[in-house]
Amino acid sequence: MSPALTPKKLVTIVCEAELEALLLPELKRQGARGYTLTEARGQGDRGVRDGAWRASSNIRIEVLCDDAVAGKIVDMLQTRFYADYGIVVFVVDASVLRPAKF
Amino acid sequence: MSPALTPKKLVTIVCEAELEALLLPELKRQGARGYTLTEARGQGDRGVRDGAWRASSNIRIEVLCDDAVAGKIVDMLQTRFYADYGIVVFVVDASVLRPAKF
Amino acid sequence: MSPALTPKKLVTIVCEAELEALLLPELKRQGARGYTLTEARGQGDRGVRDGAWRASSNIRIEVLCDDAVAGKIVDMLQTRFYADYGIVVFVVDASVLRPAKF
Amino acid sequence: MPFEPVILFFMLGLLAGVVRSDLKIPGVVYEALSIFLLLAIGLKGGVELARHDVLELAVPALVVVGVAMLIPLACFPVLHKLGRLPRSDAASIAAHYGSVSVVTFAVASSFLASRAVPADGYMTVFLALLELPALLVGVFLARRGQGQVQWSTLLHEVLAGKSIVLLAGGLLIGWLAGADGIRPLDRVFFDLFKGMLAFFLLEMGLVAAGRLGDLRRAGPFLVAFAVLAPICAGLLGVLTAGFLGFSLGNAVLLATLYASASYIAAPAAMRIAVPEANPALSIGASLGITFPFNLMAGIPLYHWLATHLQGVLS
Amino acid sequence: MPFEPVILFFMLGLLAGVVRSDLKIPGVVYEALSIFLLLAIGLKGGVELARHDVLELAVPALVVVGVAMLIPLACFPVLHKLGRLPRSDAASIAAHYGSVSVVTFAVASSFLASRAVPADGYMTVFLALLELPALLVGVFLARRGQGQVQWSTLLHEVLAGKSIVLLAGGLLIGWLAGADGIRPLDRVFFDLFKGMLAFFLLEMGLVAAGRLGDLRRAGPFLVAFAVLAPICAGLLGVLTAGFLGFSLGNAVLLATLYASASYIAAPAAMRIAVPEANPALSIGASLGITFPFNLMAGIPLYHWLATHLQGVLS
Amino acid sequence: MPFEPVILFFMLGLLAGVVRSDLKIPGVVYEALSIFLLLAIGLKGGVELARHDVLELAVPALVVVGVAMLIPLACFPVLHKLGRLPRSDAASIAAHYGSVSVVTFAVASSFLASRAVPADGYMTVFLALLELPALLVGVFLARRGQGQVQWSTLLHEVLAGKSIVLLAGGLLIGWLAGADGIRPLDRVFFDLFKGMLAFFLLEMGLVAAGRLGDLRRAGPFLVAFAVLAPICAGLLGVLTAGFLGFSLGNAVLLATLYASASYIAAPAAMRIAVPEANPALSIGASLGITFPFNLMAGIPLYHWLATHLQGVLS
Ligand SMILES: Nc1ncnc2c1ncn2[C@@H]1O[C@H](COP(=O)(O)O)[C@@H](O)[C@H]1O
Ligand SMILES: Nc1ncnc2c1ncn2[C@@H]1O[C@H](COP(=O)(O)O)[C@@H](O)[C@H]1O
Ligand SMILES: Nc1ncnc2c1ncn2[C@@H]1O[C@H](COP(=O)(O)O)[C@@H](O)[C@H]1O
Ligand code: NA
Ligand code: NA
Ligand code: NA
Repeated sequence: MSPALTPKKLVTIVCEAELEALLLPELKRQGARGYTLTEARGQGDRGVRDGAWRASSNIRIEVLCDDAVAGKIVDMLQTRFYADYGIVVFVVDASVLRPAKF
Repeated sequence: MSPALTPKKLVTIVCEAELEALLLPELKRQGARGYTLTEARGQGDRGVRDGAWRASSNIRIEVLCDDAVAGKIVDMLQTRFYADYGIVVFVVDASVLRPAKF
Repeated sequence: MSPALTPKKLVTIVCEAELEALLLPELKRQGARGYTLTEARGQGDRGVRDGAWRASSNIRIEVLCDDAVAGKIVDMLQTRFYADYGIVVFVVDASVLRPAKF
Repeated sequence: MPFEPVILFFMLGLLAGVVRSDLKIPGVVYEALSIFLLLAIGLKGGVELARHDVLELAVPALVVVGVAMLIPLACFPVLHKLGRLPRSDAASIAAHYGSVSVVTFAVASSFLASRAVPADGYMTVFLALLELPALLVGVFLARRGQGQVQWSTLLHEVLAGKSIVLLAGGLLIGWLAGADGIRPLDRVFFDLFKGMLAFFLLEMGLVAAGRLGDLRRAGPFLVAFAVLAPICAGLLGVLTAGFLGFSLGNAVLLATLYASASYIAAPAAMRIAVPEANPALSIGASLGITFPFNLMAGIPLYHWLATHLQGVLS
Repeated sequence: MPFEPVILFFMLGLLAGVVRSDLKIPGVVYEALSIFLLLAIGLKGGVELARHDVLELAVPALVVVGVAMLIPLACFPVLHKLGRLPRSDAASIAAHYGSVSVVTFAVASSFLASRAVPADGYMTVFLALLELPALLVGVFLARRGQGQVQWSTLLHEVLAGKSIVLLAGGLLIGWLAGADGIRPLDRVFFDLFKGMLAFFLLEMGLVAAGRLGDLRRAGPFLVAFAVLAPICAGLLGVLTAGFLGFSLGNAVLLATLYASASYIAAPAAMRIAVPEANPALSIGASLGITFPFNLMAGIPLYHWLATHLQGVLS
Repeated sequence: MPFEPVILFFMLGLLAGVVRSDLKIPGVVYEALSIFLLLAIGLKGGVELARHDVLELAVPALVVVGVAMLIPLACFPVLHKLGRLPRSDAASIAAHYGSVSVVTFAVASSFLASRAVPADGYMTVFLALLELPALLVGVFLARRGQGQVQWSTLLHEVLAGKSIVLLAGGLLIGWLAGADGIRPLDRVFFDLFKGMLAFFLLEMGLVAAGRLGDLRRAGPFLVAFAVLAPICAGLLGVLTAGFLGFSLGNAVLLATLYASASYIAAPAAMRIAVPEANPALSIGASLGITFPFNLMAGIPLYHWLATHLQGVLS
């Protein structure tokens, strides 16, 4: 493939929409340089979240970052949010252009 | 990376929005414990789906699950839906927290 | 896993919503057979894009394709769009059904 | 003005689509407008129903529904034998044309109002009643001899579908609350109706423009069908109205209901019950041709037919 | 008609949810409608406020807010001790019931209007004032002895939250512009109000239907609480109104404010300030039971109470 | 009241943005409102146009458009030479200021209406005509000597863009249908206009608040430009109107058109045609400063200028 690509991590977080204001500054604090956010619905152990109103909507946040920041984000989520909030996180290997950006 | 992470599969399905009511129960039947859904548009062999109304909208469903469930979901989609519906599925390796949840 | 699956690439592009009309034909030209698009918000080096109006909205485009097309898409983005637009691209390994489709 | 002004909005939408304008009405606005229109039509019908004896409608309703079921039964062989369409496609298209289009009905009401031709509000009851039966006929035609239909899923899909829920719900609320109870809501549901219809037609024009491409693939047979079927069904409507002694206005509305083709309930139901049918064909025909045809030529034609045949029949 | 017609829309939404209709009002429409209602209520209050001396409201406002803070303080021990709910859940639910529901207030205003009972527009000021204090009490109850509350975050969350910004902003604009300045906007903010409320109630019915499942898990104690708490709070409102010499209409509105439970500001604030509380319990009770109860039985009851007690008190 | 009440909504939105309220008007609502406003302005213009001889407008239109093209030509050297902005940024900003803002025009109309100053509906024609030319001038300035412009893409982008399609489409529908044909739509397109404008301004306030940060980066030169450019352009408008013998109301509207800076068509077009220009600068200036300046100070100023110079000129 294109030699321009460098391996990074893609961290994806799905959580309650109400968490947005709390979560984004924390991501920054762990070293995330940016994020991409889409509105989502879903279902998990806490039941159906159908998006009919804010209180039952989810958001899906993606952060491209290096290994170290990915680890810090995952740890932060586990310590601060996992106990009390409906939240799911997964990490995927991704190749990016302009690695210095992430 | 964070030692807390365990490998799982991320199954992503893109299909006609009208399929939602038919598809979600099938996913559950194959062992999916949850899903995340976003509204989408797109283009494929069946032409442009521009999201102007329900009949031309897509949905994008993600399921985190283990290998076995991922295989069953893919097989189910192939048997039940591929012939008649505009549907695309892809599977990616992902690492998750709390593996017992998926 | 399901033996029906074949390895392909998943190219994900996040960029300014205004780019849609310019970008989609280029993807086709590089060999993309389809795409999936969701509306997004985000933050990066160019500041917050909060989705309040079109000029501050992002789109998130996914293309499933083979290695060669993925490489050509990445190169095209780098040559044509990276200098002037807020754009991020990452490539992930994915397994798909019906490989001939992509 | 040969046209209802609201139709100009449809044409603007069509034009915008054809010149590939970046004008896009968000899908959410489409949803919101269709909820508004269905509810408003139901409410208006319900308020007028409260002024009548509901039981008097029972016999006409039976006749109207019974005759309507002939439409898909007649369309199917034409599409399958003459048009050589596969059984599933023929059945699905037949179901679309047997069912009804709410917006076409609304434009016909508006057409009558601007010509001061009175029509009864309870015609909405027929609108609600006519949605489902043709869909059942269509599924029956598609599945004859194969018998693996999930009728309960299908019935639920349609009866709990948003068009029936909002039309029937509106009828019921209007009927329970009566004109006086609804009055404080008039400013939204009645005064805004025509403007909202104009908006919706703008959007329908954009959507229809996106369907024109499908028609090239569909071929000339389906295009001809999409113009001739509504004319025949409209004539059937005028005759049925004559038989039932309907007023001129009611006759035009019934003809329009018969002539119109569904593009809300039918596509959703057929996608689930007859998945092997190609939706590009049925929606391309119903939305790409029959809908604009009815708006621009069909409704005036049914009006003309009803005016002239009424003299003959009575 | 025993009901306000708008309530029929709530029931239609509830029914649609229960039969699993595919009717969905997009979340964005919910947002837009709630912005409209908050702003319209604020504007109306502001216009009427411009006709009064604001300072005259100072003393009643103090009493109204002071008494209202008793509601969460009384609910908490009932929920925690009697209902054996964890401290955090008891505190969160108490906060919901101490705060207010804008839509319940709107329905009560509409109820009074259709019975021609006059009420003062400046009651909206109390609506805006009553949102916050109970939330502070709730957080205090949840955190007593642990003391790690981020009060500034919480205050910002509520004071810069959309309900306060729109209510207070509407009040201010109405007050600054006065009836004459607002007149060109009347067609949207006043004439459409009731129709928009009907729409919003349709949506609330759908949302509430999704909450009914939570109640099964919540158990009979919480269900009983969700009916009895508003009755007691409503009575407290009638008594407070009597003490302050409020008119009948104002008394009904105050009782409704006390009796109503928040489902906009409170859930958002509690999710941030008391995250370990289970939102299914508080929202299930306030939206699944108390909201419909107030609409269908509570408001007429507070009207009855106010009518009868007013004679006794004065 | 020194202000049009609708402007208070803009200020509320600005305030909500500045205090970081969670009030967010969904992007979809922004889209829907802007479609409504464009269409309504077009319709109103078209209805009034139907009362005039269109040909009479040809000469004034030529003059108005010709003079308007001087605006970007004059802005460019100021920005490029004096302000030391790169060629592409100077050209892009010049294009924004040469083009027009629909909402500023709507607020000016509303300002005149509330002061009972008559103005002609056909001024909307100029609004539609003035959008494009300055954008072409801007692209020409950016590309001078490099010559690789895709003019056809650019022309399509603007001419098939939603503002031209809706303004011109509305003009055409209004003109074809006339006042009588449009009457049934008045309840939506005319009665609701001002309320919808208020809503839109609330949203614009929120959007503008998000742009204030850009200004810090832009520096004092651009801030000064964003206030002085509209004043000069407004004066040019008053003089042009005097030359053409326009009425006072029309003069104020023309001055406002010249003084206003585009933030719908221009950003989209420049992003495609001059991608290396930084949109934060052009949008920050036009939406963060010039738009509020025109609303709060500019329009009254142009009114004052037109009132005083009219005496002098005639
Ligand atoms: N197995 C899963 N796959 C994908 N998304 C999930 C899964 N489980 C939960 N989610 C998402 O995470 C949200 C919160 O999950 P939970 O806390 O389990 O209810 C859900 O609403 C889903 O959007
Ligand atoms: N190569 C592709 N990459 C990404 N998404 C695709 C691709 N092909 C199809 N899709 C998505 O799948 C939907 C259905 O595909 P199709 O049945 O090929 O029309 C499309 O509307 C797209 O959203
Ligand atoms: N590190 C990142 N992770 C995920 N998305 C990003 C990242 N950086 C930028 N983006 C997305 O790409 C868009 C443009 O980025 P930029 O040009 O850096 O402002 C942003 O608005 C985000 O949606
Ligand atoms: Na029909
Ligand atoms: Na309360
Ligand atoms: Na200008």
